[in-house]
Amino acid sequence: ACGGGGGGTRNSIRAVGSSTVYPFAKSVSESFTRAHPDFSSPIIESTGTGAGMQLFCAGVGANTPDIADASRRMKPAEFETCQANGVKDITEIQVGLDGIAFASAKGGITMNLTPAILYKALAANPYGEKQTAKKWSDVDPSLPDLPILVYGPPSTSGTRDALKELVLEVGCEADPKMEALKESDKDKFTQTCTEVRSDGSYVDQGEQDNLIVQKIEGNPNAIGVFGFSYLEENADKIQGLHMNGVEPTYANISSFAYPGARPLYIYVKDAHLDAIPGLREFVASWATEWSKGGPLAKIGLVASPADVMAKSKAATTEFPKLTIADLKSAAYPK
Amino acid sequence: MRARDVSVFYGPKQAIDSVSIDIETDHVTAFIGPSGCGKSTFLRTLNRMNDTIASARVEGTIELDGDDIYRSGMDVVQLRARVGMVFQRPNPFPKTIYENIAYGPKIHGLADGKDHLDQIVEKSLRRAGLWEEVKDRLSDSGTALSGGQQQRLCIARAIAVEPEVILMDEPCSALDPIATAKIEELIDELRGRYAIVIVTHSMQQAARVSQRTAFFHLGKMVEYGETSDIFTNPREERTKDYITGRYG
Amino acid sequence: MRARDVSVFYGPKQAIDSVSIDIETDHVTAFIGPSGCGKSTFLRTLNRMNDTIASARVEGTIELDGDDIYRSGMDVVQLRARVGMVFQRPNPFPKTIYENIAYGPKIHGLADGKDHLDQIVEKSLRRAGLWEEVKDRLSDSGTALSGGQQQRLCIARAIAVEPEVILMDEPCSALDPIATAKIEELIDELRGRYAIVIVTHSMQQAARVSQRTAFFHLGKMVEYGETSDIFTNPREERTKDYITGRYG
Amino acid sequence: MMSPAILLLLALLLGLAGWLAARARAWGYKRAAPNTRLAALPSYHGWYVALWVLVPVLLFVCLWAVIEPQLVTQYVLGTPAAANLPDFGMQRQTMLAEARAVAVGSAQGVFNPDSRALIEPFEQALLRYNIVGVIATLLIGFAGGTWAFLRLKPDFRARTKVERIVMGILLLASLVAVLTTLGIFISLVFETIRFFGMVSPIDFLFGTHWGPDPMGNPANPDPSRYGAIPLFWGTIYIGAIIAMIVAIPLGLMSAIYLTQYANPRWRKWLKPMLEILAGVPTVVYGYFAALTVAPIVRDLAISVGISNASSESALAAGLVMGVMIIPFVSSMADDSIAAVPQAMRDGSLAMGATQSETIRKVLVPAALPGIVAGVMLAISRAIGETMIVVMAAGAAANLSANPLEAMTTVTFQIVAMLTGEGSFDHPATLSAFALGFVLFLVTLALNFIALRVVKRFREAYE
Amino acid sequence: MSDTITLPTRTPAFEKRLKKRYAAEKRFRLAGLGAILFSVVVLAFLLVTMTVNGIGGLTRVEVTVPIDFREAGLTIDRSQRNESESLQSLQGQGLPDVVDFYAEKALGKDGAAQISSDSWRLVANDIISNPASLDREVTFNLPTNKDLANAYRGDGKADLQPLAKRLQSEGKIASRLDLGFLTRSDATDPQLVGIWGALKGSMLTMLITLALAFPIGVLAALYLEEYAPKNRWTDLIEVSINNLAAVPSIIFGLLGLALFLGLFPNLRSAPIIGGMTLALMTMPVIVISGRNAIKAVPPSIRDGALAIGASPVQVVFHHVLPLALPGILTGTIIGMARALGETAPLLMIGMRAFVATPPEGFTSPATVLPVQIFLWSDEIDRGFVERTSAAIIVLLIFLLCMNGIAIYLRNRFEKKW
Ligand SMILES: Nc1ncnc2c1ncn2[C@@H]1O[C@H](COP(=O)(O)OP(=O)(O)OP(=O)(O)O)[C@@H](O)[C@H]1O
Ligand SMILES: Nc1ncnc2c1ncn2[C@@H]1O[C@H](COP(=O)(O)OP(=O)(O)OP(=O)(O)O)[C@@H](O)[C@H]1O
Ligand SMILES: [Mg+2]
Ligand SMILES: [Mg+2]
Ligand SMILES: O=P([O-])([O-])[O-]
Repeated sequence: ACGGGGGGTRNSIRAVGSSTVYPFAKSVSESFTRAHPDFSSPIIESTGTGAGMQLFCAGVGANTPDIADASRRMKPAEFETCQANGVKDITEIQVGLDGIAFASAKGGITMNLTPAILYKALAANPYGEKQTAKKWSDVDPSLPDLPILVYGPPSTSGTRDALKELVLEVGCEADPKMEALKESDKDKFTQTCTEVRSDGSYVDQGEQDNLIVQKIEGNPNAIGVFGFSYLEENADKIQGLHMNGVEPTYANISSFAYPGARPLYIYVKDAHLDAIPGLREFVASWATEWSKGGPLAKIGLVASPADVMAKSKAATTEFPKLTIADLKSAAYPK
Repeated sequence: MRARDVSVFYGPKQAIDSVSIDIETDHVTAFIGPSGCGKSTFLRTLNRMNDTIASARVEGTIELDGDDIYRSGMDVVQLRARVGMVFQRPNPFPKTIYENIAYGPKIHGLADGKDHLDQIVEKSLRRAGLWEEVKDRLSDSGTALSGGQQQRLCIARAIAVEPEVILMDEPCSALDPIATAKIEELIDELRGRYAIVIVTHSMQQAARVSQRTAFFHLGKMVEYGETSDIFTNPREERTKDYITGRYG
Repeated sequence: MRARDVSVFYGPKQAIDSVSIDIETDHVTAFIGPSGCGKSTFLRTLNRMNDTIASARVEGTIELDGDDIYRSGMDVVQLRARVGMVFQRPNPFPKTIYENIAYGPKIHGLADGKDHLDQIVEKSLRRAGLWEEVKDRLSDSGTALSGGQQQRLCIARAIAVEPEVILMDEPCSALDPIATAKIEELIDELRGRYAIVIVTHSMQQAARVSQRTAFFHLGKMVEYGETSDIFTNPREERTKDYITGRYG
Repeated sequence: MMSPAILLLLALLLGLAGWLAARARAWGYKRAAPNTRLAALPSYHGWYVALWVLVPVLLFVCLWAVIEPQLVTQYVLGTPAAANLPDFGMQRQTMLAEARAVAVGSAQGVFNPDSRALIEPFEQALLRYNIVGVIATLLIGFAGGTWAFLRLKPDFRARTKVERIVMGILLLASLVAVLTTLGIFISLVFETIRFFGMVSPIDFLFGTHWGPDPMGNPANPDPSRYGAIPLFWGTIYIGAIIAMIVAIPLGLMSAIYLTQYANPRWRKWLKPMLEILAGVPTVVYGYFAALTVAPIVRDLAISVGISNASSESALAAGLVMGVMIIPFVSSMADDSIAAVPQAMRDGSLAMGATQSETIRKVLVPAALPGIVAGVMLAISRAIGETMIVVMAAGAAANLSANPLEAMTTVTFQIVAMLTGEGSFDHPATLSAFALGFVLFLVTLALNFIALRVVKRFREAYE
Repeated sequence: MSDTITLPTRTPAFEKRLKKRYAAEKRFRLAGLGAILFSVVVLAFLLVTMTVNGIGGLTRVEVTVPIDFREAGLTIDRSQRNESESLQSLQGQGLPDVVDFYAEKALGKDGAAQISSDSWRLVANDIISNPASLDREVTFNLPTNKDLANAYRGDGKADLQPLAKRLQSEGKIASRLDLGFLTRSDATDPQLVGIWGALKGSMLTMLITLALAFPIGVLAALYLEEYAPKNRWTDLIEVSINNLAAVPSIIFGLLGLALFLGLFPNLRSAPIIGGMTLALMTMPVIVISGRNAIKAVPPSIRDGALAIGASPVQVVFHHVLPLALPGILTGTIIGMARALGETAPLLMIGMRAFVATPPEGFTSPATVLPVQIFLWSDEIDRGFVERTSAAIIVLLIFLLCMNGIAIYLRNRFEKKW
């Protein structure tokens, strides 16, 4: 009955966030533990990028995580929450690239997608109109005469965010009307461009990308949306769909030729660097793993371009502070 | 019914030791004896209710109309319809009074239609002397009756399938004196129509209702004869000791 | 013990209606009466075993050596050590025979050391007439004895704490005739040393073992007096009816 | 953190000493007046004193375990070595904790070299306060023991006193259940109220679209996305309909067969089998449902021409859940049938009814209240079941009667909204508590009614 | 009487009906048998599926690599007690390259690329535990990476199939029993995972649960059954216990999240919090079964003890509790078995994180067996499917043992007084 929990210290590193980054973080954690047996092994939880950011920005101290894994960049709003809660010094490290791949079962449906097609097929109200498309051929007569059925990530996930920003908004902006709307009513624009239909054609599959893979494997007419690493992992079962005529491959993603490519990040709470034993070493471990052909590449991470990688590597030892200005500059390098 | 050399075992334990007895149709036969002497056990062999006890085993023959009820191929269901039974504690089904009586005729398919069933129910209740008391509340639950009424309901239930023999195992031991008197009266009325066997722990009751009495002791039937003889002039020492309260 | 105007209620229901009785030290007192008349209930008020029944409530006074056992501050534990009790079904503890007897002396701290305890055990078993039968198997379980032996063990257990009164509730009703005879003998031997109260459903037993008999009916004590008087020459009509088997 | 353990040991020793001394004293009384009975056994005198030693000392040790570290830290912070500790609280504490760990011997070395200077002050402080703790323990124990010891007399009712303490402990133990219930209620109700401050209960309870957006602005949620009807429907459809269609007949018939027909030798084997079925963890059932049953269901559906069968279907989850519930229903039915007095069965058999007639017409109707109550308990268990639906039912909040479609349940959404840690200010997260609250109330009501029915039913036959 | 001749129970019509009734009887009986057989078949199917899959999970694909240490020139300082230092020293001396070299020699370049990146550690551990091997040639069975393992098992990436075929024909690759599965912890590579971490987490959690739930449950059961006066307070206690026994486990998770983690936020994922949460869940089960066991002790024994002047507390602790103990233990084991298999509430309190080392104590982050199963079931790699089944087998063996003990205890001590 008696005895306190109190304290205010923690021995093991805690990282939360993106399910896309999760397997990579696990892998780094594993090698970190091997290389530094004196430190406790890091605790990695997959919560989705959004929830991870919320936790990360809740404050400093033993009760909050040290690292947020993210499959998109931190949003200025999140940065501000962090600041408001006393998480002043944050270091952003890009650990590699991932593509949001569109895929179907081997031997299943194939088509050449474009952001505009996807927007028209998946938006709740394409260009502000009512969504009526039931089949791909309703969107564009050249497409197959098959029902639209897309399995994808839930609204909590960074993959979904990437889907919104890299694909849906791009497809949306193809219409000049929308371009205009963006200027006049930003909220309305965001809603029209990013809200996904909820009538069953887009199936929200939970935080488990594996399930999506299983789903489309079982249904040749279904399309799945998930991180490129999952496509790579399951190359024997599923095939990537071309977008703007480009196939989702390692090369095309690392060169940003494929429109769905996006960088993956970890955010480190600098205040914890000296408080959590091993945190510096753990961050440094990332740099030893993310190279092309390195251990992370084996499980599907696409290495960043050389210049970015060099910058990131420097960040793992110098811990530059993230500023709001950094975040407001282009969200995704294209 | 004729029983010849009947022995009953519960597992290794012998509860009845070669009892032979003739039960006469137009009489009431009483089984008396100290607790645990096997009265109930023997009674239950008469309609094979012992079959429900896994460990029970019966030897010897028991004949009903010359037909051995323990022969293989004997139909137990039919036997039990022919040899009815009333238990120590009244055990009406938790159904309506009507349903309690109609249960037997229904499962055996004895009634042709609803009217016939109504008739059977009424006739049985009348014979059990319960009709007047319950005719306005046939759809009340059987368990809502008083103890004595419940016991008469059970007798009526047994009568409803027109049995040839009615076995009663201490039917009054859970009842008050007034209810007991009613049941004793009823037994007297039913005598002649059915062969009746009654187990009782009260010698006075045996003396009051029966014409034949069998005295059991330690699994053996010690003495069997005219009730008046047994009580006034027992042949065996043990019977006498029991009747005068030496033990039991 | 003296009881004055004792009434017992189970919740709203009255089970005993102002009974007054003097229990004499050197006699065996028998309580008889039909089932449910309150014999056991009254017996249990005498050592406050009724306290274990939440709904039971006692009115009136019961004195032991002039001390009201229902006064507040009465130590029930001590009372029960002074007024022992033997139950209808033998209830030895599932421990060894030795432990069964030694339990009471142990919890009351009556024995100074192991040897003394051995003595107490032997003395109690001897008094209960059980010593010869069990002296070689004191470490067998008490439940391994036969029914009659178990009951004598329970009597020995009660004796071991040197009570002043021993209450017995139908101590023989679960026993066979031979065991019954043994217990009756034992009661006879213990008479004079302890005040003994025995409840029995057998009038013959009451006649055999007691000097005083109280007849209970429907919660009231109808008659109390010399046993021989009650059986040969009852004053009350109800007593007479009961004794001659009119009811019960 | 050696010291509490040492103090506890010390307390036990003191208690033992008190026990022995008091018992010896009581024996002394007895020897002095051999013919009087002591009011209580000597060992109760012993326990009385021992408790007077132990309880105060234990209270003190608890308290000391909390304040001693603070005193130690205070002391260390007061030393010059602490002067150059960093300002950031967490880092400070880490360093202090590291140094402390080394000082008490639970760690070999420190990670932060600056902490090293703190080790020695810690050792000094620990030594000092350990001594203080030991002395205080001794004093308190001695004081309590002496006070109790002085009260011993030949007619002192030590047993009554000791037993009162024992009863107090028993009562405390049984209050834990009430506290737990209260704890559940409190932990659910506050968050639920907060949630209803953001989304109105009407929208929540009667809305038909479920799709909270955890990334949306927490200050201004869209109430039309918080309609829980599809969840309630999915829960009922899977747990109370599909699962029960499997579990009730199979469970009931199993119970009937086991109690009425099976011979004892078979029963000895079959009953534990059912119990094992009940003992299989739900995560295993979930895995079984997702990996084995769901594909079979889907393939079967496709083979009969239903092309859009989902691989996560309400049917698969419900079937497996039904299997899981079978033993539960059967044991409840078993109890209820067993509670019907043998006399009923004998009465029916003596009328010449066959076994099955007896069962169908007498036993089951008589046991019906108990069986119904059992089914209600089974339903409450099914709708509270989590892992099977998490693994096999899917996330889609469909309001459909097609068992081959994916459906989601209340429990699934609670897990979905809260896995990992939730930030407690977003309605999407808070909705999990509201859902939990609804689930709690519903199962509570089901159980309450069921227990009442069972109780009535038992009483009827007692 | 005239109607004595036409007894309705002795007509041919009656006998005809009788035949039908017997047929119905038989059908009913078969339905009962069918129901119970269904359960047995499902159980058997479940166990067989798990076993068939799980057997594979107790093996891993390994390649045979002989290493001649005489040529490698490695040394090991035998006085060095510390394992991790020895490991680092070996790494510094280039052991990984040595392993790669010999792997290439044995398997070819393409084969060497597919051995597990952890291989050199296995070799190093072998050397540390047996330094004499540095003086001879030793043949190692090294795990492959998961791609080659999948290829060997016949699915996975098509491009590795020929390599697997080749190595197989050379007899250099095989699927071998992997007892290390029982001693390693969670990992990302199915070839390298183990369940010891989760198992230890489960044990620590169960210890806490037992230490809290058993005494509280037994004492509460004693109080309620033996002493509680009939009043509103005890009614309240009774109602709460009965209801708690049926509250969905996930609600206990919410309680743990809001209450325990609210009080001790930095004990997230720790066995102590999991144990406390599960204890609250298990306690009512123990109380209820304890009460039944106590109720089964015949009142005559209490009466007997009371009647010779035992106090109520003595009656309970001298007589009732010892007699009820087997029943209470049975209930406790069953409650503990349920807690051991419980997943949902632990998900709520963070015991689902990836933890690569076994927990050191009650307060270090951990996961438990059922949660580990849940996490692995989510992994896509085929290797994990088998590993999951293997973990399920381990869990089931524990549970079957516990249930078996409970059933045994019950049969052994089941007393009809
Ligand atoms: N089901 C049973 N299994 C084992 N033994 C039994 C069973 N039923 C009765 N006995 C034993 O068989 C013997 C005869 O029992 P039975 O019930 O026939 O006696 P009884 O004369 O009816 O006694 P009572 O007057 O108490 O009803 C007794 O010793 C009893 O213990
Ligand atoms: N615990 C109880 N609660 C309520 N009523 C009770 C209780 N015990 C006995 N009674 C009732 O009190 C009355 C007297 O019961 P008691 O047991 O004293 O009778 P008895 O003379 O001993 O009968 P028997 O010969 O059957 O033992 C009966 O009507 C009985 O139903
Ligand atoms: Mg009988
Ligand atoms: Mg009585
Ligand atoms: O888990 P996410 O990477 O999709 O945020």
